[in-house]
Amino acid sequence: MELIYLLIPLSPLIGAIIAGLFGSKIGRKGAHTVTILGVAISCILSFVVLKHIVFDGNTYNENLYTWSAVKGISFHVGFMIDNLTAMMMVVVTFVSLMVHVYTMGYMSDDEHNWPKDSQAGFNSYQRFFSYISLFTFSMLMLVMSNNFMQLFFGWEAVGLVSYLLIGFWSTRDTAIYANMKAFLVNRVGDFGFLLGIAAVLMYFGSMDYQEVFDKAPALADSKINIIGSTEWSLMTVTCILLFVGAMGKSAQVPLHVWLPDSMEGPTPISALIHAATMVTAGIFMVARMSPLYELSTTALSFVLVIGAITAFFMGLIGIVQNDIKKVVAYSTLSQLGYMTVALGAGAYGAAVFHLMTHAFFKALLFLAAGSVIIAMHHEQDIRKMGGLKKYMPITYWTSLIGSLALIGFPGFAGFFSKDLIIEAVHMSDVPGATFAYWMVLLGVFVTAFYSFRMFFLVFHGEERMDEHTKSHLHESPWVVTVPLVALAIPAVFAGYLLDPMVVGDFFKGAIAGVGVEGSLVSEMKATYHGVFGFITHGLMMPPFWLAMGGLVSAWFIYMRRPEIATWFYKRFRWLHTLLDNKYFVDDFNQKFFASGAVSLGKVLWKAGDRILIDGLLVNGSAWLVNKVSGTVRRIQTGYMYHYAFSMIVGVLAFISWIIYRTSAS
Amino acid sequence: MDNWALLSLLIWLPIVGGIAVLMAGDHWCRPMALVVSIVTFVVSLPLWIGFDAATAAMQFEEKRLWIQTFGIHYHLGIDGLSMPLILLNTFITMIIVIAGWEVIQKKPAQYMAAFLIMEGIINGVFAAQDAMLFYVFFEAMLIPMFIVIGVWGGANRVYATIKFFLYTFLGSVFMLISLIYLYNQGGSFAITDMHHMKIGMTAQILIFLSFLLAFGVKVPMWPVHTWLPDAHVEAPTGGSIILAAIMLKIGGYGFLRFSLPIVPDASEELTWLIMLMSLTAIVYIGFIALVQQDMKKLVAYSSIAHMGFVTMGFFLMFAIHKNTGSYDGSVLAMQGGMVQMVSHGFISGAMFLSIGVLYDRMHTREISAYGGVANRMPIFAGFFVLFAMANSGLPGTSGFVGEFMVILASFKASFWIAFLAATTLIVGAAYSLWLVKRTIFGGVANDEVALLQDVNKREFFMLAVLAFFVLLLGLWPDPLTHVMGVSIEHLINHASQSKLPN
Amino acid sequence: MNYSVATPEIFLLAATCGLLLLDLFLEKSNRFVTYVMAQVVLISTILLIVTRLSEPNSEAFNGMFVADQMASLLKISVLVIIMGVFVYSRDYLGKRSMFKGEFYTLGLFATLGMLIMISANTMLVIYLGLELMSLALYALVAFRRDDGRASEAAMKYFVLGAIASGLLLYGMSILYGLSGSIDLHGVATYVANENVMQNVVLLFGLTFIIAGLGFKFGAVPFHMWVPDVYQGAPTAVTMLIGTAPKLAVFAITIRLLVEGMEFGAAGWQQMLILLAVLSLIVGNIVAIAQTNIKRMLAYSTISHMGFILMGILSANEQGYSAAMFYAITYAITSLGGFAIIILLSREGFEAEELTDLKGLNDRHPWYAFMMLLFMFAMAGIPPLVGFYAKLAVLQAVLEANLLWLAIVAVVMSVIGAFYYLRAVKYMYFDKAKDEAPLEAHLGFTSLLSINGLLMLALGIFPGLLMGVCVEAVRMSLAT
Amino acid sequence: MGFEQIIFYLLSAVLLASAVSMVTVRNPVYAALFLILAFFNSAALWVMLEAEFLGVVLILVYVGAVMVLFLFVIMMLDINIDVMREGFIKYLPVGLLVAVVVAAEMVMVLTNKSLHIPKPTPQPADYNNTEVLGEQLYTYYVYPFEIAAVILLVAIIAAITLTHRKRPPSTKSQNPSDQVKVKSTDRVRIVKMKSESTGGD
Amino acid sequence: MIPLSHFLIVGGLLFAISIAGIFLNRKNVLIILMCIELMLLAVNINFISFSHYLQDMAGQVFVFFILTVAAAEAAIGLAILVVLFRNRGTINVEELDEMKG
Repeated sequence: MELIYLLIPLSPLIGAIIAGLFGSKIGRKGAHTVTILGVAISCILSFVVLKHIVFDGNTYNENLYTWSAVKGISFHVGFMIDNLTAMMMVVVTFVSLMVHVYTMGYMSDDEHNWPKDSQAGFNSYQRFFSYISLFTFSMLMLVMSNNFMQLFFGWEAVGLVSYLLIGFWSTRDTAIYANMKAFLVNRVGDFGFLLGIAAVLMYFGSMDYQEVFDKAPALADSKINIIGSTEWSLMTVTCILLFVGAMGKSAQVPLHVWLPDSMEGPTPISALIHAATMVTAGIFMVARMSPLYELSTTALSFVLVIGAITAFFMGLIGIVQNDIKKVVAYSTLSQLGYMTVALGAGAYGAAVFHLMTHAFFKALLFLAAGSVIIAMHHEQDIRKMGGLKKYMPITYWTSLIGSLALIGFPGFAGFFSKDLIIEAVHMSDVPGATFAYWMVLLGVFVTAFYSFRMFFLVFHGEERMDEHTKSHLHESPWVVTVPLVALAIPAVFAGYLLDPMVVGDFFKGAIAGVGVEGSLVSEMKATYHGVFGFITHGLMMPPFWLAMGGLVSAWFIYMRRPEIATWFYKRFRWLHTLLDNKYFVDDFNQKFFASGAVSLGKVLWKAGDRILIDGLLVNGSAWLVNKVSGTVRRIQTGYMYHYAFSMIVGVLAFISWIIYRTSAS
Repeated sequence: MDNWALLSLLIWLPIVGGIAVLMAGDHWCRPMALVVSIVTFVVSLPLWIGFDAATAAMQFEEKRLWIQTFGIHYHLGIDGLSMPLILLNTFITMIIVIAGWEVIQKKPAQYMAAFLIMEGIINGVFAAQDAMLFYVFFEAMLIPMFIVIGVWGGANRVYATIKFFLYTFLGSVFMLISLIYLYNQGGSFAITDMHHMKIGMTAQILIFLSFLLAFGVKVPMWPVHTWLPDAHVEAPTGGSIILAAIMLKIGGYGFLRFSLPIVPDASEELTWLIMLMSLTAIVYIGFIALVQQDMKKLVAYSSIAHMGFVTMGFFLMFAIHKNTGSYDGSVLAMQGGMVQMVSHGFISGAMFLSIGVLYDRMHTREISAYGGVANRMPIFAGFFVLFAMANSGLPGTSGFVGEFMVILASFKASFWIAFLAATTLIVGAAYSLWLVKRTIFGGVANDEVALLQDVNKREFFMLAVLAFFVLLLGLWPDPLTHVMGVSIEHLINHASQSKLPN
Repeated sequence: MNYSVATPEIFLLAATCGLLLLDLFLEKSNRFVTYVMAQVVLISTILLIVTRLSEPNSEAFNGMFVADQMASLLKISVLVIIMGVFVYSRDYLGKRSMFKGEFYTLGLFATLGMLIMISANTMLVIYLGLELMSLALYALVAFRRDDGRASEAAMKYFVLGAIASGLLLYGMSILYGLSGSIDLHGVATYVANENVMQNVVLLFGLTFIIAGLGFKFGAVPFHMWVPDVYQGAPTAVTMLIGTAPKLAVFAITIRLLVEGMEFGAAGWQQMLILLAVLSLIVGNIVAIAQTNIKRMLAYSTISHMGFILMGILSANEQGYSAAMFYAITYAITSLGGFAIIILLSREGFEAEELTDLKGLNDRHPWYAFMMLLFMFAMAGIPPLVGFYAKLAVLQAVLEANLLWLAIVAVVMSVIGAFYYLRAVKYMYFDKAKDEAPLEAHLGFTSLLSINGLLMLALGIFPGLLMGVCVEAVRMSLAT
Repeated sequence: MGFEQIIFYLLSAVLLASAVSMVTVRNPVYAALFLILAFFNSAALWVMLEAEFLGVVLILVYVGAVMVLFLFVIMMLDINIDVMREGFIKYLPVGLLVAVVVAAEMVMVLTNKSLHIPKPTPQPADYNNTEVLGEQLYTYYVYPFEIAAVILLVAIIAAITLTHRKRPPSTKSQNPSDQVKVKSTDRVRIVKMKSESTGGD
Repeated sequence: MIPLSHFLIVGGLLFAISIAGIFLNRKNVLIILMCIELMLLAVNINFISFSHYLQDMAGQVFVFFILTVAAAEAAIGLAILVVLFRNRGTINVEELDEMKG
């Protein structure tokens, strides 16, 4: 079994190395073959592992090699495979496999995306495959980790690949701006994350999950000093620090700014990295650390509020976006907010469940959007689309499935997970839960509205594209549509795993609170009456009606009475400006942090280094010595009598001094 | 392996080889220099192979009376702290010889000879077990470096090299006074004898400050760092590499060999000062690096910031002790500092080499003159991004290991130390990536860039070898930390005991 | 009376007189013979000293002449240096119509004066030796009769030197009056029984003595002659003045202050501290402003004298031997430095300015390397010999608990390093402005190479010479 | 005040006065003469101190030789004495101040009691200062004596080297040996000429 | 009786006068040479007085040698003076400042 565990991450890695280093030798075909093969093996084996772990009830927690051992503390690379991990592995490898396949179609004409004189465009196809395989490896290392260090490794590694892929079309200024921004914002999160890890190491004395979790209850009441004598709960501090990492990776307010910009990358990676897998790493991490979070209500409350804000306000921005990918991106932000809310409410299982369903339908939506983009010759503005339904039926239908899943239409995957979250928040007694409940509830309406706004504008209504584009419109090739279909299936049916995964004991042992009497999960279990009961119950609950309201409003405003949108736009211009500028957070960051850092650097450099240290101290002393030198040399007048005078004065000084000394004593 | 005079060979082989290269003249100097450097490297390998990581005692010792009047011995030996640095030195010198192969057209024999001689001297610094022998090597190094920067340097080389020389010279003369004082008190220049001397607090403080000045300038620590950017900018590629990769390490090494064990009480007393200086280096210098317009200056400043972790790691033990009452975690901190030193050797060497590759083609180091290099030099761009990432401490590269360990350990000392140290994650990434963005990525910026040719075999080889080590050390630092472990523990044990006379 | 103790001096005197006569009968074209004979005389004198090396300390001429280890070592050094001066200056003199027998006879008489000083054991002989040396040197400075600068320098040197002699004599007269003896032993006996710091007359006399010695060292504020004389004198003579006499002055300083007034150390130590500090500061700082290379070396000499004084003022055996080591190695170093200046000069061209060093590395790498060694040796950078000299002196100073003085010294040597670096900078970093080939006879080049490599060799193996100095001082002061 | 004291103060006063005059007088010839006066006075003082030989030597050597040399040089170097004393007054205050301080301090120190030695009994009448000194010089002090000889030798060599010069060829001078060797034939050349024709119309 | 100190004071004053003469005289090198002679005279007075009061011949012997050296010194000094005059055409002290700084 160990060999299988090892093979799962390594086979994509090998594919990545071959495609990356020998891309020009093996050609395009070789590159996609080897990487897809690698991911396929990984995917299949993940299912094997799923069976082995889930159905045969095994767990695995071993170290593979010692990275470094320092007195008392050893850093290992190792795997911890339990139900949570197994599920994540399946999701990651499956989505990744789909994206790999899809990429063959999406990137086939990649050389058109590069300027003629750019050699970076050569073999970019192979490079792309290499990157996404490398990403798969990194993500697997992240989820399979059994310790904090390896977690951080994977954490940063996925960040690196994300960086490389967002800036994949490196000749585009927006792309390379976006990738730097993504990396830096993530680094802000990592900053907290690393401090969190440091706190763990300091107080728990280990990097190993199991050891840390074992020690956690004993340290639940520990206090630490940070400022002065104010005592802080160790758990709160640690958890919040760790969560700061999650905020970066999972794009929670205010560290969300990078995600919309990351859409500069090719669409497959938007699907894979910025929707399905990487961005959920934060959710996964908090779920993994749930034994710690359970010990700090303050931290949970913090998580809850952040998540709620993200869920609602990011969704609002989605309404005013015109870029097809940006809409999906903001919906991703909003959905990540939902997951975070679930974490904050203590419903870790619900969060992870939503993570899984979201992975499928959001990947689906992105890939569908990509399919549209290919057809539109890389036109992404939805105002220039419309009526694509008849040209692209497969894309149309899969998109519809995805959208319905997203808005939580009963029976689709999203319905189960999202309703569950709303339910959980409703029941939660974590401080801030009421606020969060209203946020997520309103978010449902918003979600439905922007999803179907986009859906209608793209697939229905008049055809607003130019003639040239229109004449070339056709359905995407099979490599594109097959993944769409393949993802549509779980987008519909994944929800039905609700029974075991959330309410059952699926995550017992992996996530805190599961199987514990009196916890949120047990409460939820009490009100739960099977899947169909859940659906019928859902039909009567506000979320459903809100979603329907959103859908209908979108249809009414954008299909029937577009003037309403115009009127609204005119009437609430400030709101539009606010949303269009994403609450001015980017501008603030740009002005305050980016320019601020540069200005600070300049001031420090010029005033500190150049003027004070170099100018005053270094060159100043050199100048002084020179000056003194120039002055003192004038004493040497060249006149003999001055020379003699100096000798005499010297003697005189000595004599005076002697007389003074001896007469004084 | 008892007495092969291996260390002597490592010191004198390159020096004699360097003189031979000088004699050989400009035509034959390159292959000869290469042979000498390779042979030296090969000779240094037994140090690793034959090293006994289980003891903190000196190994491969050699001892002969040198200057009878002062009882100064030609005493060589290595432990886990110095051995990796010697290997790093012999390795980097090979790279430098290769790096200068085609690039240096002006007096190549003198160039190669200077570096080979410098290699020998630096090996001497790391191997010396007698304080005066150490000092002699420590200072002697300045001469070839002065020449290297001055002769093969850029436009403002004279200012830079004289500044470099006087700065470091000023730093070290006070150390000389301290060493003589210690000799007068204890009657011996042997470092181990100094380790066991009882010294009063005032004297300790003064000695500590003199060591701080000597090694702080070398490291360099804020605020005595301003020679470094100038020296780097003006130095030829080889000079920058050796400066960043090896010379700065000597400062760090000095703290371990002298400051901590000889004056532990003063070190404890003045830990706040070191912390202040290190953190300033990390934060303040990080911001300065951000706004640099010259690539070498940027990397030079980033070196200062990275070396801040080294000094911080070395002195965290006292802060940890103060905060937690025990020395647990000190080993991690010091280990981190050591790893950071070695890793920085590879990374900064690689960064300067990369900048050299660009400079050789474009003859400018202004960032604004570049843009979209990746379009013309994709292979080079790959390396450059890797090294930049390593420079910003990406896990999996060697740059991560040291910073990681130091930050983890610093949390034990104080939340705020860790907090400020960790800002390097952001600032370090900011300047590294912004550099990458402005030079490597983007469209082809101008006609000069459009004419660039990708790396040739020689350059590829060097970059690849460095990349290999950067990754190896990042993925598996254990072999390195293993050899240092016992020595570091020993040092911490030693430094944790007060040396004040009762 | 045991004349044999003084054999080397007697031989040197006789041989010099012989050379004087020989030279009269030589045609101008055969002047080379004088040169060779002068060298032979010097070598023979060295050999005579060497044969007596193993003998114990002994005195002659009623105790006025003393032969001890220190004297032998210093004498050998002086003679070797003079030989070097003769080798280096041969072509220089030849090209400037100064290649005359008188140069050698005066040079040898000056040498004799130095030897007498080194072995002097009474104030009278110290004075006479000093005058013998000085008078010969005054004449040598003015040796180039058609050179206005040289005669100006000679005049300044003469007048100031005479004043210094007057000061020294006045001090000696006071010492004589107090102790009733012109013998150093007599003075020592007197001083040993006195409370020196309370005896104002003794300190008064001491002041004049120190002033006289300070002048000969070129210590501030008695240094004013140094730059002008160095600059004005023909380089060959500057070389002579700047090297060997320092050893002789060192010797009489030790004789007067240590052998004569060791118990008065508290008195002269403080005066010497002042001189040393001022010398270090003024020498190093003013040297920076110089553009004339000989003036620069003059100020550098002043600063080095500060170091030698520091060794002496430590008033311990380490200090004396350190100062001795310093003086010997410094003399050898500056010998090489001046040799390079001679090398750069040619017929009708005097290399005077620092900028004349430009591009030496391009013109002749080996000479440049030699000059590099001299410069770094003077700056005190290991592994060159200057470092060990400074090390030894600093050790002695710290032994004497004068930490602040050591700090002043090292700070000043950092400042001083600047102008040595500048010289190296001109040689290595700048383009040559003068492409004329550098010509020198084989003797010159080989001696220069030996001289330069000696910097390195003594730097790598300083132990031997240092040990000899320590032993010499120990043996000499033991009696 | 006894006779001896009167003589002493008189001599001292003249000595100091002539020294001051030497320093301040405008004409170097006068200065030299004042110096000679000072020498005479001090020679007398020395005789009072029973150093008869040295007193005589001072006059013989200094006045007779050295000062004559000085005067010779003064005469030889035709110096414009009008400018000789310019600026003397300007620097006088500082110079005087230093001189007075030096003198004052010297007086302070030299009156110190540790220098108080009782006046020795005068030497007997048959005491021969010259003989004693001579004996000491040629026996006990033979070594310094030899050195002094060398110093004089050096002085000779130096003076000759510096000042002696070969006359330049343009200088006109006689050569006696050539003059003696001259023959009548060198002086008179007899030229035979044809007689001029006197005839003519 | 004339105490020793009186002789010494005469010597001292003479010394001071000669010193003053050296740096007050700005025009003529010859005067400086004379001042040096005066200075040596002052020293000689010291030696002879000490010699007399101590009843020790060494002082007189010393003076003998000082006189000898002074003569030699005068010879060389004047020789240099002559050379200087030939080169410069002046013995004005204020004009001897070609080298300075």
